Amino acid sequence: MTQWPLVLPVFIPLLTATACAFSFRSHKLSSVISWAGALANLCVALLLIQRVISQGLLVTAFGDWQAPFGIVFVADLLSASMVLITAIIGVAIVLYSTTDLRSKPFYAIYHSFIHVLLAGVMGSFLTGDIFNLYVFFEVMLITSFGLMVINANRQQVDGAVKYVVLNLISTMVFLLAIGLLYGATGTLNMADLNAKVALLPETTMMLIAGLFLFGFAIKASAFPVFSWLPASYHHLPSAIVALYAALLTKVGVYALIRVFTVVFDLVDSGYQPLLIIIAGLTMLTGVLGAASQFNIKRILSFHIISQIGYMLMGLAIYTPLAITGAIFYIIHHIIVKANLFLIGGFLQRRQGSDNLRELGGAYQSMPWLALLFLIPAFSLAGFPPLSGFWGKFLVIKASLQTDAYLLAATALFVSLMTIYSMTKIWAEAFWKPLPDNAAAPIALTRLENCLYIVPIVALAVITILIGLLAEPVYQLAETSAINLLNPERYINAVLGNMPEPGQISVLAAGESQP
Amino acid sequence: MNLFLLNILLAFGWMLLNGDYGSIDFTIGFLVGFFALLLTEPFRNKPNYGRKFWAALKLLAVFLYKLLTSSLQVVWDVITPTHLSHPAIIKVPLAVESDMEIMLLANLVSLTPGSLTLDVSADRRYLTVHAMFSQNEQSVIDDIKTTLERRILEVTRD
Amino acid sequence: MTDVMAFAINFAFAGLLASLALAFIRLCKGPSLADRVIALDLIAFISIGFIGVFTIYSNATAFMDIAITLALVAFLSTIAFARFIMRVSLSRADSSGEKS
Amino acid sequence: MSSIIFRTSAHIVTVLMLVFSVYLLLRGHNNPGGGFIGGLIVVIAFALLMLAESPDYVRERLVYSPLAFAGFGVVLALLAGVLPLFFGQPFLTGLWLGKIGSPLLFDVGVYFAVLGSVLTILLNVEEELS
Amino acid sequence: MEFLWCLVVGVMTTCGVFLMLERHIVRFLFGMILISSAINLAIFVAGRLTRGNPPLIASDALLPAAGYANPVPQALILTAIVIGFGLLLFTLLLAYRAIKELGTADMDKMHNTEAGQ
Amino acid sequence: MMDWVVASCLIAGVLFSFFSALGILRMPDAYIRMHSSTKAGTIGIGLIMVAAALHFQDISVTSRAVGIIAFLLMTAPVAAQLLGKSLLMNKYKMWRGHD
Amino acid sequence: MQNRIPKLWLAFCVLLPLAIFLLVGASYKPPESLLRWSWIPSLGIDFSLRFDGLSILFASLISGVGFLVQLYAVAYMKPYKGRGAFHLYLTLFMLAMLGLVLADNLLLMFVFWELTTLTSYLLIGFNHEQEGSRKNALQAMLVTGSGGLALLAGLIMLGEMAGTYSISAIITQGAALSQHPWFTPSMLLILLGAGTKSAQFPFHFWLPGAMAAPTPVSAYLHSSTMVKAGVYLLARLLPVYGHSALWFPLLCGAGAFTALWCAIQAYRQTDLKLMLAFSTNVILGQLVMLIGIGSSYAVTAALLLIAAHSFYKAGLFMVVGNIDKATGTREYHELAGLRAVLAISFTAALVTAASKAGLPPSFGFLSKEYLYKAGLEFGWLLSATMLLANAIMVALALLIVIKPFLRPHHDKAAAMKAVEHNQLLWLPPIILALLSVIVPVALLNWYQGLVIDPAAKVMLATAQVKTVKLWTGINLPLLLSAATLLLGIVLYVVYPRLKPWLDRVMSKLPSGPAVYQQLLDAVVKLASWQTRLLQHGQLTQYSLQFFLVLLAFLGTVLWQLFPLPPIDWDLKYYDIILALFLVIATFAVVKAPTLLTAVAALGTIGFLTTLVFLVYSAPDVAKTQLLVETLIVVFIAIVLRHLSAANTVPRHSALRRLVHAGVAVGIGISISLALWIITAAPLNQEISEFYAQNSVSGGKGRNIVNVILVDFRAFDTLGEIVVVVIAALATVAVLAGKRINNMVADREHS
Ligand code: NA
Ligand code: NA
Repeated sequence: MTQWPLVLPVFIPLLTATACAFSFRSHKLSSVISWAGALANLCVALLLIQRVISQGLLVTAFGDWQAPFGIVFVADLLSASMVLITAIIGVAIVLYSTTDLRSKPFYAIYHSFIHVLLAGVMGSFLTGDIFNLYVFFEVMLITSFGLMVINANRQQVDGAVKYVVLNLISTMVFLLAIGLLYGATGTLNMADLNAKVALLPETTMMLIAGLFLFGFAIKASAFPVFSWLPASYHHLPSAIVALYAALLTKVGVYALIRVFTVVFDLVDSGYQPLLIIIAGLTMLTGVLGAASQFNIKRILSFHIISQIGYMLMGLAIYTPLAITGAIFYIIHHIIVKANLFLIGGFLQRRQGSDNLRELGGAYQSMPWLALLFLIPAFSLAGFPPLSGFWGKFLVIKASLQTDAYLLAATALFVSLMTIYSMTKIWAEAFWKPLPDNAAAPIALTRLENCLYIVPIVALAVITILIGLLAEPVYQLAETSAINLLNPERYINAVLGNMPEPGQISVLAAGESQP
Repeated sequence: MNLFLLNILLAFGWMLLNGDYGSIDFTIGFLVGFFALLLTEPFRNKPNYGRKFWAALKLLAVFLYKLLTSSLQVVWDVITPTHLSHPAIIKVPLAVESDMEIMLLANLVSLTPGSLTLDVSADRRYLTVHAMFSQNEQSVIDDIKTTLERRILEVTRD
Repeated sequence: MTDVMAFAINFAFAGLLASLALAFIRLCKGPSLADRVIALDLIAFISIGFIGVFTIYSNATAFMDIAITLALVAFLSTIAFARFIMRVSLSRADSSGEKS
Repeated sequence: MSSIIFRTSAHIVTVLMLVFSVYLLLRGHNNPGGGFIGGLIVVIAFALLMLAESPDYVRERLVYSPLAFAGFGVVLALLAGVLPLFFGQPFLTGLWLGKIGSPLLFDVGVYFAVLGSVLTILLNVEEELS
Repeated sequence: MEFLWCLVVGVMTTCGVFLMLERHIVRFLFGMILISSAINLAIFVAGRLTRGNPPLIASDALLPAAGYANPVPQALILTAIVIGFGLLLFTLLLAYRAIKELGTADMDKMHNTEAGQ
Repeated sequence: MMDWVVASCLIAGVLFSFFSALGILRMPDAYIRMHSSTKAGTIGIGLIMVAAALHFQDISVTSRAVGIIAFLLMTAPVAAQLLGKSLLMNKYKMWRGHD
Repeated sequence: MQNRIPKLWLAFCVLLPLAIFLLVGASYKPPESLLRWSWIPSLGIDFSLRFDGLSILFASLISGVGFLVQLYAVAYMKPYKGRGAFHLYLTLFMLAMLGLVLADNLLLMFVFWELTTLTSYLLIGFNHEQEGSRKNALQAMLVTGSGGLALLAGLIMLGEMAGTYSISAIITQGAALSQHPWFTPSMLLILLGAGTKSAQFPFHFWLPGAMAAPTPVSAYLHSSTMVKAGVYLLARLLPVYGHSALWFPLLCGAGAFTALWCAIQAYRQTDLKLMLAFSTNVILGQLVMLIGIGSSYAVTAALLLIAAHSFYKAGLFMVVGNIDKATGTREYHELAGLRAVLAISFTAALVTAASKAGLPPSFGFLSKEYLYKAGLEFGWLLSATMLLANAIMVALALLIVIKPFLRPHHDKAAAMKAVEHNQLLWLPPIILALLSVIVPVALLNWYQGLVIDPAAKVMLATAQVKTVKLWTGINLPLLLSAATLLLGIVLYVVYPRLKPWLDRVMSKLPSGPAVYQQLLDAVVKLASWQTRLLQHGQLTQYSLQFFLVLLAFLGTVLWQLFPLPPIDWDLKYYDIILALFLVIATFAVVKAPTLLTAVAALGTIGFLTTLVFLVYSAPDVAKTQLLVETLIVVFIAIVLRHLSAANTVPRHSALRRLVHAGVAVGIGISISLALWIITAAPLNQEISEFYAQNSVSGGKGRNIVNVILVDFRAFDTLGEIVVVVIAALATVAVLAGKRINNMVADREHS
């Protein structure tokens, strides 16, 4: 029965989404279905990670066609923990959406899309097949398009055009890369690719790896291909932008990490120096972008880019410690960034604006929200002992260990500028008195307040827990990192009782069988 | 009744397409055709069809002959260096009435020499036809009415 | 395959491709959209013919289905274009949305 | 577009296409065809009907919303996937009862999902744009 | 024969990229259609070309005829075509909505969102 | 023997197709080009399909060939009619011959 | 609102520091003891606390003064809004500070270090409705925060060098570390951290800025706690970095200069609180200098000065707070005759000012004696500097006592009200004043045994600690003290004439806050510039950017592809013609004069690709491609029908189009070459073989492609139909959106 927990993270959201869509006439019914689905998914994710921890890598071959012939889902520690985080975000967003999107005409479709998006994200985390990864990327992509245009106003349509146009470029390059990779190796299974890619001529391998790097860099919103993100995120409904901010770019980073450890070796691919530069510039341009903004969502959007830089930095350094840091950072960032957007959205709902010039007085009117804001904000800024510090600490330590001093200095400067941004929001939205020309805050019902605050509190608690109980999270990230850098276990688990990698390669090099 | 026949025909067509001839295939074909007809409900104002096979065959023969000759005529015009045609747009009064008849006539007019249906008037009284060799408009009209329309009426009317 | 068949098939390929070329020229020349649509329609016809010839040539009868499919869809696209031209005439906007 | 000629022939052609689509769907496992191709042919058939008549006419003929067809298709495909799990086999494993098997069920799901989705788009485009 | 199609893919990609860089959003879409076709063709070519021997198994055989075409890229392309189709339809109608809503088909004039940054 | 029949059908069909293509290129206006494409095109493809049916002499191929011909006979004039109608509505200027 | 604070909460906040004070005192067993809990063992981070002379000195100051400050704040903050939170922040700050000084793990210490930054930010900006408060809080945050980040790097390097983050273990390695290449860099980084926190020049300015905080905060943060964190760190790491040749010059230079510079600044101030703030900088400079000297005397002097300063400065801040409360101003020239209403505060002021001025027998006197002793070991320059700085302290002490209290009240002076009826306002300063005298007079031996001896041992393994005595006979330091006093009196007297001149001179020099602001503005300006550059909103330019990057990725590899594989010319003529047509049709799309023409050309491409797939044995693909392309054409035709001619779009400039063409051609060539090279090598057909063999037996189907789609790789297909269904829903949404928006707008209008 190992199949169930591996399949359900995709199956449940898809089923939930269908049910939500069919129940569009009743907001109440679709809410209940959506909640149930999200919670069920959380349970499955917990079960999955428990299984992975107790039994090691889980593999299921769909249709009972073993790898590399069929599509496999593989849950290693990394995948399982990403699935868990995604499920947590799912619950938080679904709860938050219940009130944030309640008045929208397409309420049920929102929920439906949210679940499909979750399915896409979890599928991307679990799949062991590169073409299947593409399919899940597309599921995510089209769903994100959809969420972007539901009830869209002028600005959203405008942002959506940019988002769509630029993301399509990524998608196409990704597909082309897969096609070329298949043409060069004859296989699509990532574990199987490991050995076969190693046999390729260096230039071929570099070409294909470059295409993957480019495609995923857009997804991850790395410098200089991040323009789609700040152009489109800030006009979205808060629940949706929180969902995007938490998950979409991180899937790009995850894909980079997975592909450039299991399929290509980053060092062998020759792209390590480039990735280091990309990481540094991503951090820097993102944080500077944030420093020039005055809207909460815009500031936070640019910070996504900046933090992606940290994760890329971890990958680029390519030591176990660095990748541990990257993974730690991803886990931390998903929770924290979602929470910041949720809080920003709550402010926007109450004040009718997220422009810092029109906000103020929230410290007086909502002291508990102020306190709740401090946690993710200073976690993002890397204040210990909150979760963000450990990620930052790990990548900086790793960069110092590898004598990448400039990179470390950049990371530290970026951290300082993050402090600046977070204190800017804090000072303007919370500390500053409400400007005279600002509208009076909207009074929300108790239930609405509750639905807004519960996810925020939950995510804040998780942030604190990750910070204080950093040891188990670190262990998890470290084990994942070590397994990524030594993918033999993964490969053996996926390919099962296949012949030794060496034998496959002989086949690959020789004539095809009659 | 005609629908039922059409349904049976569809079932046979199904078998033909499948290249399998058994009762199961016939049933499937019949059911598929039944639902297809149910969905589209063609010939809503169906006239009383007679089974004028002979008339239909004659129509077919005339049609194929005309098609071939018309094609050759066009080809000849195409390959000779000068343009031989004297085109004109002509209104042909209609004796046929039902949708099916009008369609049949219009299509046949299009597929036969020197004429191409362009439109049916809203009151269904005449066809607008583009004729390629219309030195004499009335002869074109007569040709259509005597060879095609008459034979169609033979097929469709009792 | 007999010589006569080989010749016929080669002749067919060549003839169809030449037809395609002619239709192409009309497609590019226009001048009106209707002319281009006529060309497109004919290109679909020629493609059906090509498929027929290729089926004979390759002996893979499975290809015949493609010809049917092509016949079905070519009809639809021609009609869509015709409708476009009609709509344009109705709205009396000259070559609406066409300038690039 | 209210041409008698077109409307009349569209009805006939649509029927033929619907039959052809089911034929392509059912034999797709052994010959070129399958759910996706079949589904698209249904769409083309109804597109013709829509052009000849109106979107409302097509909606009336379909009885259920095309989106419901799409949802039904997805549910069928998911069902085909999850069925083997109850027999202790992995997701999407083929279960066969003679000539009928879960992969065929899956293909039927694809058929409905595709026809439902693309028809939805088609009808909406025609309705919203006019 | 792959070489010839490599060239065609290159030409289609070139034209596609060129169109995707134009200001008219519909022409961008044309570029996208071109590139999609080019990429499908590229995958097809990458799986190697076989003339006139489709991967079908005769009703009296258990294996396809020798020298059958590689079915894997075909299946991949089918999936890619369908996905691309969905994306394209969406993009097309988004473009329509954008033109109607923003009053222009010029992608460079669509910058409501980034105004005031 | 059958080869000869098939070959002549093929060649005739291809010739019709070719002239139809030549027609749409050479003919002076869109109406006449439609004559060319509708008639010559249909018969050209029809002949090629007949050739295919005769060549394989297989029920599934024959049925398909017949289906294609029938379908073309049914749709080609309709398409031409709609195009013609659209031209009429556009007040398309007809070529009136040399006189 | 402000009076509704639960008494229990206030009591808790006041008593917690007291309890900690007692607990720390009770648990201290000289010379040192260690408590250790595991926290993040994988990273070498323990929750380990170290009790030795140095940490106990700081811990008892933090908790002791903390207790008094909390007590004082209960009274002082009464009229403030949100004072419950104030006490919370203060308590959290205290706990962070305690953690900082007690931690025996570098990273644990850093955790607390950053927490003090965070909590002090909240405290400094407590009067957050005033813009100045927010600004100064941010300034303190950014300055100490940047130092903190440098410190983090330094600590990581130190930990890496030593192989452990345990402070005890690192200290024992001592000199061995000095051989490591990171030794000096890590020291510099750590110095940067300590220097910003302890407000050394040129980072000194945040401290006076932090005076925006309510007075209890100043009394706490800027006397005994936060600003001394840097000093504590330096003292702690003296055994490690004392070996560096740079240690002495850097610290002495920075410390002495800070002391002198800030003394002059303090001398110029008219706001009593600012005066105290700058004089805090002076003491911090002196402490840094002493640690830089690092001799036995210096260490002793530092340990004395830390405590002495804490007592008198906290007391003086409280006195100034009371003055503020009584008159509403802290400008000394507006103050006079305050003795009448602030009698007890005056007493406290008198004693603490004496300590500040270094009058015997105060604690200040004692520490100054040892300061001179330490300085004299290293020549006259340091001593002269200190003498000048101390003389200014004397002048300031005189000023603080004389101007507000001893001048008779006059008309121009601010009105006064009695505030001392609240005992909590005067009790804490008087206790601090008493301590300033009692410790040197009565508890010196106790202090020596408990603090100086063990702490000096920790800081300096070779320390020869002499018994500290108040009276050591007439010697050079005593004479210097006397000279200091004299000079101070002179400075006080010439003050009215000297100040305008000083103001003139100083105003020409760059000021810290101004430089900080310029720097910040420059960064924000750079940020805006960069963002305008990168995020300009021109979509086609973004696309161009993306494609350029793609070209760069491909192009760099491309040069390495040569020599190219041989071309396999296995072509039929229809291959070539099909390819040619495809190419022509492609160009036709690009060159098409109208959109509809382009669509027609696209339709042709659809037919032609169908033929290609047909020719190369892919009937399923051919069919699907055909259907899809046709539907696309139909959809585009439908959509274009509804777009009006108004949507004509100008093209890019010719040059820009040329660039586009270049990029496009580059990408096209790259992809052609890549594909060619890949297809020139043989393909591993293992997987298709498997599919062929299992299609009938396992998949029960004879169309292998379809069996792949519904069985072998059915999961892809599942995802694919999800995409299509979602695309349909999304399309419905995007189309209906406008109508719904209009409906909503109409409803709002009516
Ligand atoms: Na002629
Ligand atoms: Na005719």
